[in-house]
Amino acid sequence: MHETSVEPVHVHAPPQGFWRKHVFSLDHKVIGKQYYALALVAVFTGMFLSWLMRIHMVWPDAKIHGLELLSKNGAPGGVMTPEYYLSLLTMHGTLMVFFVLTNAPFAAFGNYFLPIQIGAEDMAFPRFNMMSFWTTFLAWFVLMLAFVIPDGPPIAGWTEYTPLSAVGRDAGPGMQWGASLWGISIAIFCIASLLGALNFIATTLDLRAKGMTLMRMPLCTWAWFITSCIALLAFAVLLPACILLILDRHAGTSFFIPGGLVASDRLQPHSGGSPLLWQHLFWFFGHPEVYIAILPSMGIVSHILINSMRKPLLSAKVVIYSMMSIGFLSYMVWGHHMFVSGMNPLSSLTFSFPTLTITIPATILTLIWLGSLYGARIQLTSASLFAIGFISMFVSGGISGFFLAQPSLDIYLHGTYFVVGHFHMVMGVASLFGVFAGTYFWFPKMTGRYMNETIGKLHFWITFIGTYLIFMPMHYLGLIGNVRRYQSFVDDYMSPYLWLHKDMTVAALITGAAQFLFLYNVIYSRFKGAPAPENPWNCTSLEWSIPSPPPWNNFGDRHPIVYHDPYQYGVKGSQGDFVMQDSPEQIIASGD
Amino acid sequence: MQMKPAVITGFALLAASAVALAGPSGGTVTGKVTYEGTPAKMKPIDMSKEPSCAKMYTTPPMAETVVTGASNSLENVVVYVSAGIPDDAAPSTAATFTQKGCRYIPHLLAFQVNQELKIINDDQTSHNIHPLPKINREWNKSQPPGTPPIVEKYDKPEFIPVKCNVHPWMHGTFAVLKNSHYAVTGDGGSFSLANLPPGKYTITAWHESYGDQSQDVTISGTESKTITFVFKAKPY
Amino acid sequence: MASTVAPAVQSAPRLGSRNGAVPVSFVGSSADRASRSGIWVGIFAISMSFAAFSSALFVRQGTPDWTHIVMPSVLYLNTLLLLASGVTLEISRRSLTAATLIESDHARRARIWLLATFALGIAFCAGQYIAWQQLRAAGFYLATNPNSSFFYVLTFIHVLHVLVGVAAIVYLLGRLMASHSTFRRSLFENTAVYWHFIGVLWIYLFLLCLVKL
Amino acid sequence: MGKFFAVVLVLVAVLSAYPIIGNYFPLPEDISTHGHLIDSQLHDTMLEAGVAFIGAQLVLAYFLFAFTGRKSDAPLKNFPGGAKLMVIAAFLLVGTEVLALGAFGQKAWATVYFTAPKADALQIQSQAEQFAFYFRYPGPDGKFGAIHPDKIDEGNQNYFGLDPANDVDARDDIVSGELVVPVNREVNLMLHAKDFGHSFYVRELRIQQDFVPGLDLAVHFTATKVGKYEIVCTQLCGLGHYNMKAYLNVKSQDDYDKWLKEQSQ
Repeated sequence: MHETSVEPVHVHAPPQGFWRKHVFSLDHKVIGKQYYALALVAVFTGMFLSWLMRIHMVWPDAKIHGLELLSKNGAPGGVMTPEYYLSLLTMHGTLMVFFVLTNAPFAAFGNYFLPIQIGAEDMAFPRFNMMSFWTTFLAWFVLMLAFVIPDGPPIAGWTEYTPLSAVGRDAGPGMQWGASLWGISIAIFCIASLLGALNFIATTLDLRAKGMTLMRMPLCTWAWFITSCIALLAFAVLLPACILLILDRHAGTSFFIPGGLVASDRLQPHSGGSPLLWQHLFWFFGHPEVYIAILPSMGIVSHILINSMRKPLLSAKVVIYSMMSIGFLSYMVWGHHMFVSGMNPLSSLTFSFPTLTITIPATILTLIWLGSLYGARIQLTSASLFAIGFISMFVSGGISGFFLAQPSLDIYLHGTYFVVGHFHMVMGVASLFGVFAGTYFWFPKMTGRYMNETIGKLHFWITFIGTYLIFMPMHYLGLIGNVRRYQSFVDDYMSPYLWLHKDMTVAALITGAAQFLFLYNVIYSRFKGAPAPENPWNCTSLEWSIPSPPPWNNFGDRHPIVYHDPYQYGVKGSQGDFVMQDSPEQIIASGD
Repeated sequence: MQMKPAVITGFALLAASAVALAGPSGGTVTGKVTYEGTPAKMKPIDMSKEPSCAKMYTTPPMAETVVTGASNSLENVVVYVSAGIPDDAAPSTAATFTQKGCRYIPHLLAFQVNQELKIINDDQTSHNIHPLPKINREWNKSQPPGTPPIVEKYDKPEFIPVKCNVHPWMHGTFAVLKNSHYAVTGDGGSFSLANLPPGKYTITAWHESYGDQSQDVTISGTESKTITFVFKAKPY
Repeated sequence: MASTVAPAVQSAPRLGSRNGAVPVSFVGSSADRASRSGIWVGIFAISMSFAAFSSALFVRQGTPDWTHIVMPSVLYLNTLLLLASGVTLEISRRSLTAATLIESDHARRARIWLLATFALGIAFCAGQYIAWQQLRAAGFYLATNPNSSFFYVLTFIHVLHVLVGVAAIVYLLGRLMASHSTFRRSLFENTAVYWHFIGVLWIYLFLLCLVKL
Repeated sequence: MGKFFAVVLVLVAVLSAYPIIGNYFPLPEDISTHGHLIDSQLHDTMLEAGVAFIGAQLVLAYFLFAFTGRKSDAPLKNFPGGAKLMVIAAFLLVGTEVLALGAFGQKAWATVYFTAPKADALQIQSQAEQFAFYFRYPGPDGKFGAIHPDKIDEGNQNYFGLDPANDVDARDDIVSGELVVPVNREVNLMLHAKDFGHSFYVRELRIQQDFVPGLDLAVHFTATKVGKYEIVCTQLCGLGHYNMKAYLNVKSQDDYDKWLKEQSQ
């Protein structure tokens, strides 16, 4: 067999016409941008919902003018009803976890840059790739329908615990059709994510350019690869769970619904089902999902840190192995979401140990990032600001995991704002910081234009400080036993602390508003930004060896050959203090 | 049968004129609803979960499923003409159902098909109104304090249990009736159905836990008849 | 090779390329390797889903309202059909490997056996449908009891997977029938892998429904 | 910019730690026999986590302070010890911490879940439903009447679906919307969910346990201080979740007996 195929080989023909170019495109770059756009829509929707929730929480009787237009029953005369608060809570969680934290760092950036970074022309299965985006879009559309149906969105939270989510109408408003739409939407989303993960894995395994050994892949490629392996298992389990849930709701089966339940004065016609079964299936997906959200950001941040430090991390191998072990351990810890849910107390202990153990690779990562900063030449751009902000955020949010990992403390802290603060910081904001960093970093490559640095830095400072103002107090409130998922605090116990909630609401409004700076920056720079060269950040990985924006077939008819790992910084290269992965030149250590 | 419509319109006119004149035209059926046996002992309602309501009572209010009065009289019984009279158009006035002190006032609200039903929240806490009809359309709405009244209609006659999903003890009844000839027994268990044009009627009495009873009466001219209903009370 | 201008995906040696070139030993291009690992990754994901279903079933078997129902007799026949289809596909695959030209006897035999596989696959689906009818006749509907619920769910989802395989076979037949078309052998290989997988999967599911742990 | 970032990080670290150190958000007083174990465990964890948190933020701040905006020819250094040191440090520090927290921390858990209630523990059943808790005492005969879901009639205060007509045990059962317990007496609370998942959470008792439909669980505790404490639901159970609460009323033995007598009339 001959070495490499010499004649130009194209996975698909150059796109022709508007629909193929921009809508049903097979080009991984267009698909990546489509994912990003969807995530952008979802994240602003979700943020808007959180505004409404926080306002209602601290001023329950406040008339929010125009809200009655959004839902007549949900907000009669503009005053939000308790069930509508829960509807918004459910939609906020679902949108953020599935359509933002899974789509933006993983599907969007992964689609756009994974093939380029391994020197491939496109994904292994471009048609699957297109399908997986449009299926995701369908899932989003189905979920959004819940807002317009008279029944309104479901009120059972993004975890949709059974039997509340399984018995239908008698569970309350939104649980008749809203919850069904939720189940259908998530089932569709699972299929989309499975297709995507399959594509990522096959691409990484088989479409790497000559010389691109696994260990020469950039860290973000590694993160996307590991993430897709996690996603493959996780969504393969959530899908059956959703199917069974839908059957319980509409086919009269009793997978998750036990007998003898009386809801709304009606004896429910079910028997024998197990609510814990749903919790196990859901969290078997749900916990890995946390790492699906955070791992890509870890990769992106590492990639950007190396570039802005102008020196490699202390050890890329260790980072890769840490991410692997996190991915592996993430499948042994789901039970820590169920310490007080009637699981065998012994299994609570067996779940708590791997949960505590997972902090070891996490700590290794943090120490590597920190230690690598020592003796570096750190350049602070909007991108690297967010990358470093990620470290701070990851530490702050991750540390509270110490508490929740212990069943004995979970007895007290479970179901309080301590949990809310914890996961918002570590999986929500931290991985969004990764997305922001990625956006500022790769925008020049994706559009051929820089984003505005001044606005970018302003955006960072408000977001960074605002985040701490919103989520740090949640830990304190958790410590005094402030229960989560309450539409308002009617009990006198909480009244002395309402002022803090009010402050957090104000902080949330300001921080949220700052995100419009980002939106403006993206849109403005897309058209009016300063034009960017091929490799504006002097970065070593392959995506910077092709024009910005890249042509439809990435490398044209060129077949990149990789000579180095992507960590060649602080060396004497022909173009500066770095050597590109695909440049054949010898590495000469810079004299120091 | 050709003349039936004519007869009906005739009755309708009579009824209408009766209402219009508001005078004692037509006959009257008066009477009393009582029980025999020992009714279930009503327990006091424990509102400790809702202090804002609990503090409105010096002694906790009693459950209202069976409300009895002096000499075995039975309250909250709907007495209505179930047959022998044509359906009436719904009156323009709305029937009002108030939530006060985490109880329904009245406990049993009788109104007509397609009559406007107005639900008011007088409490400082958020209520939820969830009527559980079998033939009418079901809805389930919350009503935070300070929100406008909920206005609904029912287009089929039915006795509908009403509950508040937030406060388990709050239970009431909507009696949706076909015509305007009905009464709800109050203190003393007495009732009176006036303005009944001459004819043969079936009078029915309905109680939420004792079911219903019917009697036939024939009214000629403006005479007034007296009938009594006696329900069997069970201790449990 | 370089002389052939092939539409769509270039890859390993093709049957029936214009000059009827005799394929050299099977050399997978990166695209072929990708689709090969793709099929295995997919199989892994599907197995994972059915593992989840199984665990749910085991949990549910522990509950008191579980009544074990007798499986419809036709299932044994269906099992045989599916196993047979595996064999026919294997024969077809072998003779195709031996084939050099699309017009050769080997290729013709491959076509016939592939057709047989297709028929058996359809027969299996029909048989499953009959099984459902038998169960309904016996008064076991989806919601009758947990065991019947699981039976309908598992078999139905399995049949969906079988139909995907059938679709792939139809596509292959189309390519094989049309002379002067290019034919991608890796596609055939992957379809075979997938088809054998759903065969094994069925055996597993059948045992799962048959025996109570 | 790097210097500014460093300052911000220092502020973040200090201001985040301040309310904890100053104890501005004190735990509610502990009225249970096992609570002190949880509290001390929480305190230890807070200490270790706090040190780690402040340490990490300050180191990050220092490195930013020292290594941003350096000239392009400034020498690149590697942290002495490199990755090996980091890995060892993580394993030693976190590993031991994990073991310590994991191993010793389980005592509190064990006292709640691995010790069976004493035989003479006061037996009370709690039913959670949308959106209230109800509590049932067996009455003089010491027997709970059977629960018949089809007999539930809330309008008639029959929350548990008792059947006094046919079930003698049920006739003297006492049902209350308030959990009244005698002080310093162990209580075995049996949790029964009428409709959906709920949770029993009393901050002062340091107890939280879900009600799982179809799965009757139990928790046992001993209240050591007379007073009225809030019971809240911590498991999302529907539109009235925020308002699902009851009160734990710890009385002296005499008051408790008096209350019980009143109820059984």
